[in-house]
Amino acid sequence: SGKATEGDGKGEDAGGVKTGQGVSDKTISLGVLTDMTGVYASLGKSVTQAQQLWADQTNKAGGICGRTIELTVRDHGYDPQKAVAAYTELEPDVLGFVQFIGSPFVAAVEKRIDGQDKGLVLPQAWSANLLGSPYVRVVGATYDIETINAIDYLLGNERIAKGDKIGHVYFEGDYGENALVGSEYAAEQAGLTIVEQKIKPTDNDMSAQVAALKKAGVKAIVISAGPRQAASLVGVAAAGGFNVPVVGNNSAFAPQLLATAAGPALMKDYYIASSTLPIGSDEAAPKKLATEYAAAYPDDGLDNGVVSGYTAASLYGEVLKKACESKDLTREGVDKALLGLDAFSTGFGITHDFSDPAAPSTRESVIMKPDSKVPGGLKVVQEARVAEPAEGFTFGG
Amino acid sequence: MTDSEKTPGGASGGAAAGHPERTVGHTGEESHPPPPLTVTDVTVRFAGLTALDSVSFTVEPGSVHAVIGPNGAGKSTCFNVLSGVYRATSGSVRLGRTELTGLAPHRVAALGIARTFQNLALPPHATVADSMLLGRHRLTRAGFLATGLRLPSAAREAREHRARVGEIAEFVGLAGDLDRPAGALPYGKQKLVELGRALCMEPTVLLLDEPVAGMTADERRRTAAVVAGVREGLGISIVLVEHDMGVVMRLADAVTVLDFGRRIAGGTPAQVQSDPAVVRAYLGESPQSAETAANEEATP
Amino acid sequence: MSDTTHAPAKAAPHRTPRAYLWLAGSLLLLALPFYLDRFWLQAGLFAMAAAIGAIGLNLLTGATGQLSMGHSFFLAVGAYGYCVFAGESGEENGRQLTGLGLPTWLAVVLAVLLAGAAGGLFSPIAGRLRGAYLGIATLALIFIGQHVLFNAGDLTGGFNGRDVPVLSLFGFDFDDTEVVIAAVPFGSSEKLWYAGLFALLVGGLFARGVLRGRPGRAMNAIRDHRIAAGVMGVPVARYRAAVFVLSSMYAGLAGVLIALIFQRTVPDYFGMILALEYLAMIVIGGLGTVAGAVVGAAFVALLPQLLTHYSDSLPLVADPGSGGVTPGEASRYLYGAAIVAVVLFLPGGLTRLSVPMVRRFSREKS
Amino acid sequence: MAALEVRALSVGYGPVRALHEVSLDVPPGGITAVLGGNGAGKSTLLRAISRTLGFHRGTAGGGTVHFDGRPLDGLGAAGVVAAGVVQVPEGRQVFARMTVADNLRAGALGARGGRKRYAASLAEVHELFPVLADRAGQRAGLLSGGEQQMLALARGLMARPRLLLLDEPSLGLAPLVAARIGETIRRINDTGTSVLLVEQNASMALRLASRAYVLEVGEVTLEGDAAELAASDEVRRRYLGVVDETAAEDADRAQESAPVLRRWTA
Amino acid sequence: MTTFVELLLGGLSMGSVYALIALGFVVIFKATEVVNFAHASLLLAGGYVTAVLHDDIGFWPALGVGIAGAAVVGSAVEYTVMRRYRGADHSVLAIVTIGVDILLTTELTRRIGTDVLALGDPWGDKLLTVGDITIAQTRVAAFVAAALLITVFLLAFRYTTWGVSMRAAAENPQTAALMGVRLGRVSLSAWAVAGSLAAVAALFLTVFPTPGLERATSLAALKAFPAAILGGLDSTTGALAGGLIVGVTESFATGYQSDLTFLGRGFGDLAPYLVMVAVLLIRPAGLFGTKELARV
Ligand SMILES: Nc1ncnc2c1ncn2[C@@H]1O[C@H](COP(=O)(O)OP(=O)(O)OP(=O)(O)O)[C@@H](O)[C@H]1O
Ligand SMILES: Nc1ncnc2c1ncn2[C@@H]1O[C@H](COP(=O)(O)OP(=O)(O)OP(=O)(O)O)[C@@H](O)[C@H]1O
Ligand SMILES: [Mg+2]
Ligand SMILES: [Mg+2]
Repeated sequence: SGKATEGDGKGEDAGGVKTGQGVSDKTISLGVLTDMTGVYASLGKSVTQAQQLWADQTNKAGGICGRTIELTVRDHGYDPQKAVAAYTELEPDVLGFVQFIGSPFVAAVEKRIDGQDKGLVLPQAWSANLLGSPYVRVVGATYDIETINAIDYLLGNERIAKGDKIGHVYFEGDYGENALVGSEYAAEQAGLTIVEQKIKPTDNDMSAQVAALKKAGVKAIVISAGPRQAASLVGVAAAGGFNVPVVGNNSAFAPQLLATAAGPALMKDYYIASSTLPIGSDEAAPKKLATEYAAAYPDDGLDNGVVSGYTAASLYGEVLKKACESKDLTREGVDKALLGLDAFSTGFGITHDFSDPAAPSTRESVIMKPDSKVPGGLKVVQEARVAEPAEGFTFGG
Repeated sequence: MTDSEKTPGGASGGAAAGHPERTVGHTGEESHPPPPLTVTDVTVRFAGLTALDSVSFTVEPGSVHAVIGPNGAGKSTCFNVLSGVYRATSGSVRLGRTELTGLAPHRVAALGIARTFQNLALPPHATVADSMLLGRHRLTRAGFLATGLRLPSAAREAREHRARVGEIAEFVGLAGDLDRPAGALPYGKQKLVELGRALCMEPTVLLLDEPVAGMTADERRRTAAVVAGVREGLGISIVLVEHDMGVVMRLADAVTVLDFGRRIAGGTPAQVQSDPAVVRAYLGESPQSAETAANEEATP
Repeated sequence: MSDTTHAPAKAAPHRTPRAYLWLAGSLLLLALPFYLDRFWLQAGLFAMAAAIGAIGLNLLTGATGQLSMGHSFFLAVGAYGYCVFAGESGEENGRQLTGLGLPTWLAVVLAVLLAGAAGGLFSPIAGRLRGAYLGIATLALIFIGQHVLFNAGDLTGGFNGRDVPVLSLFGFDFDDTEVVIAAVPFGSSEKLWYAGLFALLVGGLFARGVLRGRPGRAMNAIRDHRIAAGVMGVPVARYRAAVFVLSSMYAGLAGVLIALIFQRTVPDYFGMILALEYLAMIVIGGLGTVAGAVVGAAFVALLPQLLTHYSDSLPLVADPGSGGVTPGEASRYLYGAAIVAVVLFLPGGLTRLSVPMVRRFSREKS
Repeated sequence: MAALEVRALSVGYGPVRALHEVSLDVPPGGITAVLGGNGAGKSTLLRAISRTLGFHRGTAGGGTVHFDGRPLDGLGAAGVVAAGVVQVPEGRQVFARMTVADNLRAGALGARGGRKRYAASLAEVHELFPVLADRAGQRAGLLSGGEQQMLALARGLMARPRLLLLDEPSLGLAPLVAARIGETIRRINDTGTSVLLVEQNASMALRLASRAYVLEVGEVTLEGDAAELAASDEVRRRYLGVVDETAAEDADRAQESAPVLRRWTA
Repeated sequence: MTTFVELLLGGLSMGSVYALIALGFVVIFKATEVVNFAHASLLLAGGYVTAVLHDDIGFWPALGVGIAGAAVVGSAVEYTVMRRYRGADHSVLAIVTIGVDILLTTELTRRIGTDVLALGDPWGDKLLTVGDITIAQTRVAAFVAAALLITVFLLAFRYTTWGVSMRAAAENPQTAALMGVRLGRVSLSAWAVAGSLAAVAALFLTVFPTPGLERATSLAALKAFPAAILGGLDSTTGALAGGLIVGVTESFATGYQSDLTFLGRGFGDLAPYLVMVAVLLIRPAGLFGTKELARV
């Protein structure tokens, strides 16, 4: 049968570059497993468009290793079955994946990735659970580190002090629970008490949570949830005269929120920690990306998904270039190239080190604050830095 | 998992296991009369309404006992109590020595009490044959495992019982309709399916709620003959609710008359028919009813 | 293969066209792993698992009239039950997981029984409620299930689920270590394909026997007229409970199969959407029959896969991100429209389609 | 001119042919009776007139129905009611979960006229069936069979139709009440309502009606003046239950040889 | 104590939003006995129309158009789809509404995209403060609207011929037709009404304290399922009672989360379903639903 004769696709091109799955003489195929119709649609759309932009730019500039980059996109709509099916579908035909949204789905195929497939996958998720695999690599600080950095910012600015209670509102699941690990660690280090509030992505009204936190007498709130929950939380707290600072992880903000009733409150005392500079930053790289993205997708707003998608894609490009230099565009070659990458920077404020699969590529976070006047709605209030407790934090503990 | 509640032998007698007085009969030759059905002081109340008020009567073994009375007198309620659908507020119903009050419908059915429904209770899409096979539920034993695994015993059982369904259909006059969906039959035929289904239970006591309603005169006659044939052939007791006095007069050995839930008269058909209370409450002096009755009496 | 085509030749004169169709269909199904990619095999496997689950739901909802929107809960019980029974205790992803380390075949059996037991536990509620009330009450199961899946981390692995132990029968492992058969490398999908076919066949035949036999008639009677069923001697409450148990066992088996296909259990999967999809399957295929469940499952499980796979070549579909209708959206439109249209134009389900066709076929033959 | 004029009406349920070229008239202000055995097609005829065959997956295969010269064929069921033709369906069909009072209100939905007219109709049916007044607040499904039949009839009367189609109105009613139904039909008729009566109680039907038809297997086999028909042997034997001596003996003998049910042996 | 009262009021106010959504289910159920899974998408439609228009024509006119728009969408669904299925099994019809929901939701989420749309309501994030207790004005408005609409429908169902036609058509379409009920018109009106109610519910579901209308808004509509069932699927009073019970349960389960950790965190979403199951065990047709008939 046709199936039997199918080889493993390995070969060597005229220039002596070893090739494997997803690489032909003319193209390098990369997979994109995204969510543009499900719960993470807004993230998925920005990330995917930014990556498409990167691919177009790269191809215009002559491609990589004499080949054009081809992205094959599958929208799984945050449905596990579709996600796994899409992975199965694309895996034989692509070199690796520049995007994979939905950490449970990454976990679902992780055994296959580590066991046989060995293609490089860059998930758009920052859970520490994803660490440890040489093929599934998190770009940026994990949620736990990010949360430690965020709390440290409040401590550093003397918004909270030893002995205080702080609230932590977090999503059920990977994201929230990983962030909770961080906040608990930070609290332990700084002598704070955490008041937990677990919520679900379908909860949109944070009144009860605010009431509970108010009752507990917290001095600050950490939110590891979605943008809507953050907006509701901040809005309710502010309206009720419960004036405490709120810090959130990188996923807890969307610029669209600034146009809603919660907008003013968000701009008052809300902070976001993230592993990149905001798209609205004045630095060269963000500025350039912002202009180019706006030109390519004039109807769509700018947000941090654009930055993180573009960063991941650029990383993939960098790795491919290095692999090309070592004349090995197979999956092994790509993996090897990545492990050799210990100072990768695209001008978004943070330098990444990919030499240790068991650690995130950075422990630094930028702290930002909503501002409706900047594109992307965020401005920097504290440059990238590592909080002291984050330095000594060990993963999986 | 449902096999445990089957009556052993599943034969025509159909008395419950553990019912000491009657061991189950196996053959047609055997003709133990069924035990008497005794209704004692049964009262049924619904919110603000007494549907049956201390009603007592006895259905003698092997007899046809008619229960008549005006609309809303409590006849169907009485059937509902007998068949376990309603629970009597007080009073008792016994089959022989077995107390029926408080038993769930399927337990009552297991004792061999079968009934038809006044307002038809047939599945709309099932064929007549399948509807009638349902009546044989209590006589068969194939459970989930046996049918799921298609054990030969289940197949054999199904074959035997289908054959019997054929006989009964022939008997009530539905032989040609076995494969038609019961819901598509005309009203009168649906009543026959109800009757056939009850007969399929091989009952010891048969409760018929208006079996001839919606039939023409000669269809009534035929159905009445079927009922008479049942008593003759099977020797079972029959309780009959019917507004057609002709049929009642022809078939009944004894009559109980209810009005507003109370028993107002009882006795032989002739006694009852001339009872002034019954005439006033139920029969009236309408020329029509007298006429039908007379006509029917002309064909004893 | 030539043997198989020769063997029934003697009986041929008695064979109906339907039997030939069956034969051809079975041969095709047996041969597919030699030709199809892992993607299609996996899609087929999902369809088989769905078919098994849908048969169970059709016993409950189609044949007995008990609307259930909680079917995915029982699938979850099967899937996680298998993981717990077969898995080893130990650390996974930084979590301490409990596992009993039983032989996998035993774990399958126990998982199915466990799902049945879960159904049995719910049956007192099922016994009291009817219609839409029962349907929405069963929805509670899904929320309870999700809550447990997320919170009982040492059993379920929480949000990211836990690894599914490889099924091993008589020393044969259904995993990705390649076995080459007829020059075709057999991975887990190819191997599981046959296990799935076998499970579906056995499950389908069993359910068909039940539906056509005495229990099936009793179940239909309960659906059509509960009181009359009781009067005819059917122990209604007991039957309803029994069917709930049986249906949950089918769901449990489907769950085990799904876990084996996924190689990892993911709690998100066992949500309300899945439960509604199962309902859609039996309605689309045809209520109350095994064939209906199978056809409906194939339709619902494969259609979205087909649509996304070929969406690139669909007209009117724009590239993701270009602002038009994306392939994902296009496939959802088509899927929604398909549900509406199938039910509209084929009342009684897709299986109705085959009846006149086969009949016409046999008429032409004779 | 006839109030209702049915011409060459044929109806089928899928492959089953239920009516074949049936023609029949209900004269203005008259009562027409239709007799026939089980499955003769009586209910089908009424369904065809009231345009509810669709609910039974039946289709009209030809023929016309006119009411007061207007064709009813193109109308929907509600349109037929609006034209003044109201059917009391076979087998009660009360709205079981609604109260008795609401059932009666539902009956008046198709009626013209305001509150006053409604109150008057209500008073009339309450007088006719006092039990319906007593049970006004009870859910109709809990009524006894006969009470439901009364309700079904009363509900039909609430519509104040110009043509009333009755499908076995006396079904399951006690003799006393059945007799009263007869009177009622006559009284309604006296106020100008035409009636098409399908009834198993043939003697009552023939007494009330001026014209009568006998349907057999979907075809009209006898028709004519009700009184004449009542005197015909065929009708006397089959529908009135009057049997002459020899025939009775035949019948008895036939019964003897009729299939007997053996006991079942396992 | 203040927390208790605050949670109670918060629950009641959120509950009135659920009640409004539940009322939409009830209307369709009463008229057709179908559980309408497409209600969530009607809600999204109504909210969307209001959201895109309020900037140009002002809030109240926009709300009016939103209500009308959702009514039109509802009627269109009835006219193009549901009508063709008359007489089909109710669970089959429920599945059809799932198909309709997929279609409508896909279209609407495609339009909404990644936006979070404000509805431009006059209440903003203003609060009503009584003593120590504060409550959002939007929620007071929701409570008033729910109580008002539910009363109106209670009366309409009971006293108008529309209500009688609706119940008759739901119970036995054929006989209803024989009584002169125009089945098409009745179900069309029911769908239109359900649509308008959904638009009103959408307003209160997406204003402060929630951030605004976005693609996931329709998921919140699912919380009205336990509300509708708990009160009784065919009872308007039940919708109100059910909505309030669900709201309060959820509010308490969340507010006292730290005291309930033994039940697992995130218990708030589950609690309404548990209450629902408990109620159904005692009253199988909900608190105010019509009990099943048990006579033969
Ligand atoms: N479940 C119930 N709830 C309330 N009332 C009931 C119930 N069942 C019966 N009834 C009432 O009890 C009375 C007796 O009803 P039943 O059905 O026994 O009358 P019946 O003698 O069979 O009359 P018919 O000859 O009209 O069938 C009726 O008035 C009826 O309304
Ligand atoms: N829904 C249906 N589907 C198929 N056939 C039907 C349907 N309804 C009636 N029929 C058939 O049409 C024929 C006429 O039936 P109809 O109900 O009109 O008889 P009828 O004269 O009213 O009988 P009855 O006196 O028993 O009510 C019968 O043969 C019947 O089986
Ligand atoms: Mg009765
Ligand atoms: Mg008829």
